[in-house]
Amino acid sequence: MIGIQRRRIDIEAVVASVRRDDAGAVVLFLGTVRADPGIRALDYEVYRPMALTKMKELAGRARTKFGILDLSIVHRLGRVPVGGDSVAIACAAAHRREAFEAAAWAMDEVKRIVPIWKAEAAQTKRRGRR
Amino acid sequence: MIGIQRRRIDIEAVVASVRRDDAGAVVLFLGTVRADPGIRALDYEVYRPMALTKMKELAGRARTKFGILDLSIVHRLGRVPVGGDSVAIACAAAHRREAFEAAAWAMDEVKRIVPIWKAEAAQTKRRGRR
Amino acid sequence: MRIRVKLFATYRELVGARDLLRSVPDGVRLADLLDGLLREYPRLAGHRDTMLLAVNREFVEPTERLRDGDEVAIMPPVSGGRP
Amino acid sequence: MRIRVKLFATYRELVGARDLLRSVPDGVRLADLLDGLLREYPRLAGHRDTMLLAVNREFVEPTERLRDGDEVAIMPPVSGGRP
Repeated sequence: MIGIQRRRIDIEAVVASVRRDDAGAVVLFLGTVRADPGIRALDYEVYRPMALTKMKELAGRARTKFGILDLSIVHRLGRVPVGGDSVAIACAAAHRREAFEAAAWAMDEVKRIVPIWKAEAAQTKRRGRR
Repeated sequence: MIGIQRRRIDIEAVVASVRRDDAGAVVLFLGTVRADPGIRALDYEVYRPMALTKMKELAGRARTKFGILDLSIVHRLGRVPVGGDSVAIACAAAHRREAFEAAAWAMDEVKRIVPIWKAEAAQTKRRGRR
Repeated sequence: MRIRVKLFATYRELVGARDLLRSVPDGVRLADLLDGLLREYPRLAGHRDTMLLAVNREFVEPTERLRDGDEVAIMPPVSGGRP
Repeated sequence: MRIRVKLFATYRELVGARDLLRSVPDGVRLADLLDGLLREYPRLAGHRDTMLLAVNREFVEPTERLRDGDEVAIMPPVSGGRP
């Protein structure tokens, strides 16, 4: 599963997309919007066709490089509030070591080669925190 | 959240148990029952009071050792079919590196010091695979 | 002293019991209790070097001194499988 | 040749446009197109060493030769943040 979407990420669905009977380990990584000072939300901008191509490529490279069974990447587009998931990466492997390594590597690659940018969302008048 | 339970692990609940607004990363590890030859399910046996103590201790040590924000561990007891999750570890941290490291370390520790044993479930007469 | 011994997984099967109650002299060490059990259950003997030992839910060395009412656990290595 | 140029994130804000259409002579390299754009939009010039460049959705070096109809993307480093 490779996706870029405005709607909330369904983590059960992302995990389900990599589950296989020959897997002994599944690792899910969630990148979440952190409540840094003054931050209430982040806005994500995407060069969609290139981002999708790069995500597919890196999922394929992860399979070869780490011998994992499957890897999914779903990224949010648009506004994500503090506490929300901006990206989910799920990986299934026969054993846990390669599942952890592939998920961590894939997230580094997303940050390196997938054309997605974040910006602080414009402040609203509301003072309350979510 | 530290738990040992017969019922299916609710992965949304395990992830929710570690979510915090100051987290930028959540890592979920699932140990799943792999379809090795002849295996249809595993039976997990637990020395429950000691296992709960060790799980709490190691979650506390993970917080100190990796500077993470929170760590949850939930393990199944009894029969878990192929494809089912026998253990879930969720970890929240400000940054992803320590979330991955703490989750991987915690699973190694579970395998090393938490008194839980697995055995192949007795075969039934059915020949079909789940 | 009365000591409760708990056995788990394959050891429970080898011994044919989940719990044992044993009387031992005051000040005995875990190793002494264990020696007695291995004589009583010779099928356990081959596991002596790999077994995990706990007293009152804490891992201990065989040199640990026992006290009346202690709960001793004799356990195979935990679930394992390669990482 | 007609080249479509896409700008993203802070570069889009610096230039004030998301897409540009430019005519360039046959056989021109990406670096030549870029030189022209940096003269046209001097606020982009300070970013030259860190910008990511793609042609038709593949990362390329500035020495890449352009062809009619190419889609050039000029992009700030991606989202970053420490691991």
